[in-house]
Amino acid sequence: MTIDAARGAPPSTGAQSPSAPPELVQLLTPEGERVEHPEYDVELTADEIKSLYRDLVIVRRLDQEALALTRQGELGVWASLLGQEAAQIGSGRALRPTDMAFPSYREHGVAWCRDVDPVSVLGLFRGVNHSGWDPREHNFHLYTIVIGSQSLHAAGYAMGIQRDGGDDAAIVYFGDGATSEGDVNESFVWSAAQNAPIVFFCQNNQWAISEPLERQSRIPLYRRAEGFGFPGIRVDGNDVFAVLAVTRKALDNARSGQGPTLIEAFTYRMGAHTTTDDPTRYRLEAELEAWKLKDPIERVKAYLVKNQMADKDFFESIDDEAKTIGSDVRRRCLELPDPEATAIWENVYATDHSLLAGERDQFTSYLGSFEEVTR
Amino acid sequence: MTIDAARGAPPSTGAQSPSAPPELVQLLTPEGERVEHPEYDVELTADEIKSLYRDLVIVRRLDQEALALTRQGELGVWASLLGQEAAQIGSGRALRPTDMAFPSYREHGVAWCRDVDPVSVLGLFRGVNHSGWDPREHNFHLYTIVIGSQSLHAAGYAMGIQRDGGDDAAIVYFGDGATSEGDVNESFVWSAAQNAPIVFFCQNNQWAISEPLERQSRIPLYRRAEGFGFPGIRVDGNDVFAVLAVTRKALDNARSGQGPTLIEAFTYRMGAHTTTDDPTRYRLEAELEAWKLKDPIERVKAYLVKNQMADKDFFESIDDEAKTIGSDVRRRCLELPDPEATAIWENVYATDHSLLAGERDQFTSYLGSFEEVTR
Amino acid sequence: MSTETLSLSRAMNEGLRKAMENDPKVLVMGEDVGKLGGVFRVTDGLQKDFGEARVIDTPLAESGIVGTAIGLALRGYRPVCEIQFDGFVFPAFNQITSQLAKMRMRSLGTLELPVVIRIPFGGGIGAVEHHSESPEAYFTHTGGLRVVACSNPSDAYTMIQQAIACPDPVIFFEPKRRYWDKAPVELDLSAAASFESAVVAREGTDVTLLAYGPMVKTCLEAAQADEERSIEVVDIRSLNPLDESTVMDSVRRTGRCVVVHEAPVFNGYGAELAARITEKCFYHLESPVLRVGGFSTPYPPSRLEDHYLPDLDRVLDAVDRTFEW
Amino acid sequence: MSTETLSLSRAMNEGLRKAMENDPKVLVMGEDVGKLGGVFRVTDGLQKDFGEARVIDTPLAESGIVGTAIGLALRGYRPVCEIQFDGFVFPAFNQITSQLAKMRMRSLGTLELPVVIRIPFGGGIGAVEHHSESPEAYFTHTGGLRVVACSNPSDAYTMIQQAIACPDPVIFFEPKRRYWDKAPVELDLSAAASFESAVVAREGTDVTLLAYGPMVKTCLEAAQADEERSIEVVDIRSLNPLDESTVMDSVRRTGRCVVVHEAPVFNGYGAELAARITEKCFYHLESPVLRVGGFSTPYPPSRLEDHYLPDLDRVLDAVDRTFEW
Ligand SMILES: Cc1ncc(C[n+]2csc(CCOP(=O)(O)OP(=O)(O)O)c2C)c(N)n1
Ligand SMILES: Cc1ncc(C[n+]2csc(CCOP(=O)(O)OP(=O)(O)O)c2C)c(N)n1
Ligand SMILES: [Mg+2]
Ligand SMILES: [Mg+2]
Repeated sequence: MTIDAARGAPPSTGAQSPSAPPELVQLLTPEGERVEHPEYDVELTADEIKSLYRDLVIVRRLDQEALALTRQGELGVWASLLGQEAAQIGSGRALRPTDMAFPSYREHGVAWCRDVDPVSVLGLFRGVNHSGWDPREHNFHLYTIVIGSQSLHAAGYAMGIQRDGGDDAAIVYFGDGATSEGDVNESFVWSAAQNAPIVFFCQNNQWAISEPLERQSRIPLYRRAEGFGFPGIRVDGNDVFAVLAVTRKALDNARSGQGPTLIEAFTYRMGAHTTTDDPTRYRLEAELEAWKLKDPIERVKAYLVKNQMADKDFFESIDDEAKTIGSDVRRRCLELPDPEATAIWENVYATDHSLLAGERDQFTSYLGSFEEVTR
Repeated sequence: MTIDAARGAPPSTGAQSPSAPPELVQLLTPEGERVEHPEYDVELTADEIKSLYRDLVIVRRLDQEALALTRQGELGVWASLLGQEAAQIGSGRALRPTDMAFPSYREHGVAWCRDVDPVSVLGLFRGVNHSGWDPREHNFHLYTIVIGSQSLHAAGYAMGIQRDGGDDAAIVYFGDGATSEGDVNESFVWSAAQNAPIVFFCQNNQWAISEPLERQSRIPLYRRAEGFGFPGIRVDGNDVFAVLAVTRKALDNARSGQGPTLIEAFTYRMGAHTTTDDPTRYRLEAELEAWKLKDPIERVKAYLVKNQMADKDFFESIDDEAKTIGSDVRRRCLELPDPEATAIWENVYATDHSLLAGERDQFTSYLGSFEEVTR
Repeated sequence: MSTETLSLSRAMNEGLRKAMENDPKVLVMGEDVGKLGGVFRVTDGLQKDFGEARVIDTPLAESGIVGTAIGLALRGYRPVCEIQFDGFVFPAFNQITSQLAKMRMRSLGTLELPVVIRIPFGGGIGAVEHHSESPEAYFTHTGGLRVVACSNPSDAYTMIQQAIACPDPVIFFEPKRRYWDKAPVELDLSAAASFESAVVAREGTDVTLLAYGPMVKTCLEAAQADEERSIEVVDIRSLNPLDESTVMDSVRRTGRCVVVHEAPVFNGYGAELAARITEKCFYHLESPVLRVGGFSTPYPPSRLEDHYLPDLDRVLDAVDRTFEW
Repeated sequence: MSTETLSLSRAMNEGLRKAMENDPKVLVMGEDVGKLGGVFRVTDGLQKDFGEARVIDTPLAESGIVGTAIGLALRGYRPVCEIQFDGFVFPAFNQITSQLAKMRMRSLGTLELPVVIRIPFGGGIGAVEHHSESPEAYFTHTGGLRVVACSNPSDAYTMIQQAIACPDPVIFFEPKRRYWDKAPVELDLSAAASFESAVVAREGTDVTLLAYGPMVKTCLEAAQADEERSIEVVDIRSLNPLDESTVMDSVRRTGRCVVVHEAPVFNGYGAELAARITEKCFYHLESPVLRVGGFSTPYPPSRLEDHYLPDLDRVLDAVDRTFEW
């Protein structure tokens, strides 16, 4: 069986390539040069830039620690953020404490910005819980693994903000692949129709596991928003300044009643999809090499050096701090206790539930029967 | 509780009104004047125009017959096409016999174009079956009531066309409300990524039951397509010439490997949503009056008269024919037999199914037990 | 104590109204719930009285209805979603099973999801396809949800308020074909039974009929019509959790049991009742628990629904059979 | 006759390959089924050998996967859809229940829907949430679908080919945690039992264990470990339709029965088995049919899955109880 070439063999003959040319907002080049943008800019003090640098280095370090823990069998799986640090720190730092963030499962950098203890991020991957933090305390929702589902939660939350008054905003994170799911598109419909104060933050890391963006879209993703009647913008996702500026603006627009914005952070998943994935089966080393040159951390470092804002001591101290935080997290990860068997029935319902109580009691006495034997 | 006005009270502060101003393709004004369009045109002989006129009159007549049958208790419910005749005839007549059409539940006019016996369209509404025609014989799929579902069937069918080669195309019908469903948006994603030969035909009749378009979108619906990377176009849905021209072009583009097009046929649901609906609860008489002036049939009649293509005799003969067809359909509708009880278990599976066979046999002997008693 | 005679749909409406008056966080959302008042008029007049911010005509997108309701709940609201017809809940299935049902547990109890999903269900009104489904078993099998069904105006009024007050997600089934049934409704909730309890709707000694929603009336009529046997009817009301003690008490007393629902029998809710009762009452049973329900096929065209749906005769036929074992 | 020792995932792969070779209309579609060969490598190498037109890496949209598969079937193709993990079938639920399951019946038999939906299911691999679900009861309750589960490499190879050849839609469950189990596979299908049949996987006289998918192995191990009683194990294989005669024959012989599955017990497939067996074998049963399964909660974090999932001890504990009645 063949496909009539004239009809366009799926899925290669998209009218326009979805990933190139990347016309995007950039404020800091890969070489660490500051560039102007007519619409977006950000004023940052040296301390602020150093603080961003610190964030970037720490979240990368934490990621490496988690990868190591996974290799050693201490985590069941890990979804690495390597390469996406700037997208996450830039957007996470644009948030106010009272804004609400809805992550997917890879936003460890945003979790960091929301003051979520990195150890509690590991619980899900270690299998000791489905989530280890109180979302209300951090205004950082649970990780959501079912692709796209959280986009509607964010839209609903933003509708709640509207009803409460005030100027909070919601932000929701999802990947390039997620843009194909019905839920993500429904969240565009709802947010536009309701004019909800929400920012859609799409980390286009070029891959959905093994599928390149071409399998999902034939035009750049940020343009999806036009069709729903709100602005979409593509930003260099490896440029923490630009991400910060663009996200801040979008949040401000949301706050001031201008409704949703879709931000496409153009970045790259430098690692495997997760630790169970083998990217050599589907992508070329050369692509990885090209993206290494656009590293989100190196360019900030270069900028700091060039502008004599930081010296070797600073960089070393950050590395040391990251190391310390990493070891601390590792140690506390190993100490995470396995839950009790009875946790199975806890928190499923807010109030008593006769069926669950019955199951729990039966199981407890079943477990007890072994002890009797052992005794 | 109030909504902070500055944040935009949902859902009234859309940036742009989704229904106005209707910048649309028109070839025939409501007054019956032929107008030029730089991109779309259609050459029609007098016979062809008369044939379109005949279609329009007949499908309206059939609709009235069905409404009467419903009032008389012969149908359980009816979804009237009143006002949407041109959208349906224009697009239906643009199809080739080998093209495949996927309707929603209101496309009785398209069914007519696909040579589906009007009586078999009534089966679903009378409750004697879920569909009365062979979709393969007419290249006209079953009516689909679950909003939006059929859009993915059409996308898949179009992917099948690609694999077969040849130059068929698929067309799928849905309403303005349907554009909010995940499935419709997923069908946009799929068709764009696969470059499938498909035309999305959205009859924007301004209402989804009681909800005006503003509840679904804050910009015109045809623009949704841009976001997915294929063209969208708005056509005067009450202008059969324009609908024919626009649909033909879109189908041709599909055939020649240019992928999908979204057509928004701007029209109006002149009747109730269905016979169980009461539109006086939610919309104003004035709106209806305004749209009466844009009647899809009157303008063709005016054109034919103005251009002396048809006389009184012609119009009378069409009315008579429509009446005859209508009475015939009415008569045959009343003759539609109720299905046998055993039809419950028929056609559920292609081959024997022990569970169903058991249920059927048990039920048959249960029914038999009454006969014994009666005897 | 004050009572008023109301139709079931009107009782729902009054219950919703009460809940909205009592708690400004209660929202009503769904397709056509505003000006139209819903296709069954259950939300009639609510938008007029409580405004568009609290009674929301939503986009036509069921996954969105449940998904945004979850988000609203996370922001402190108590959304009551209307799914227009049973057959249209399936686009929302993912949000219900993987998100709504699990979120409290996934959050270790830090998040509360007081979302009610109202579903008019069942057949018998001569509707076209997808308008007569009985999807309750999909939800009873899903841990994290509470699943209830009302069968009469009084319960409609009471149970909807209890469901809205409940901190857990509740799937609330309304017996569509009973919307027009009228009965006196006690407007004061203070003496009302918990919505988790089953009730003996009619006492009897020979056999127990178990039903919920629309089939309760059918069973009561069957019991009434049977002049030979004394038939007890239990209205299950809460499908998950099940009020086991009321159910088992009855079956232990009568020794015979027939479960009746409109949903297909195969793996329907009746299967759980039959399996559970058999385990708990093995030596009390004179005959196996029999099930009367819809067939294991798609819902048929409406001209066949009288055959498909359990009626008085089919219920009594099953009762007969429990005596033939 | 030629046999080869294959892992279950490899046997699936060979079965798919055979089906694609035999019928050019067979397509494979799903997320990452192409170059990657699927996350479990079930489709490994198929795209390379059959091309991108027949092995389709789809957009990340499950409703779209099933919806377009329906469309492809309407155009004469036989799509085999992969749902990457059990927990991700729910976005496709509407297309499966309201469209795929019903379309033949709705078309009065004029349309044929030979669509296979493959779902790796169940827990036991230490995965994160949504990757260990057992959603079979949602589908067995849905008329119009055939629902099967394979438990070993041989059945994987055979049953997938039979499912693809079947003119009806088939939900095909694969026991994820058994993908790496190896066994000899008979490559010649001509003598294979129909995929609608249950098989006695181990003969015994005292009690019948009923299982399917991953739990068959657990039950076989339990039977093996029990030195006191002679335990029969029946591999259900086809959940809908159920091969009643094989099941009832066994229970009538042994007089005792335990049903085992990973899914929550409440309204799970075991409820149907228990209810049906009790009705059909009432006087043969020495004790009620007992059910061992997952609990009526969301699937727990993986560190607790050994408690949640039935194991040898829990199966034998239930066996013990059937003798205590
Ligand atoms: C509904 C659903 N389908 C499938 C999966 C399996 N899956 C997990 S991640 C993933 C790819 C996601 O890609 P993308 O949205 O680009 O996010 P990224 O992983 O690149 O951050 C898939 C298919 C899932 N988690 N949920
Ligand atoms: C999934 C689903 N949800 C709800 C309904 C109930 N319903 C039937 S028609 C309709 C409105 C459809 O509006 P639109 O798409 O504009 O089509 P129109 O009826 O105007 O032709 C609704 C909500 C349905 N049939 N399917
Ligand atoms: Mg990605
Ligand atoms: Mg409409």
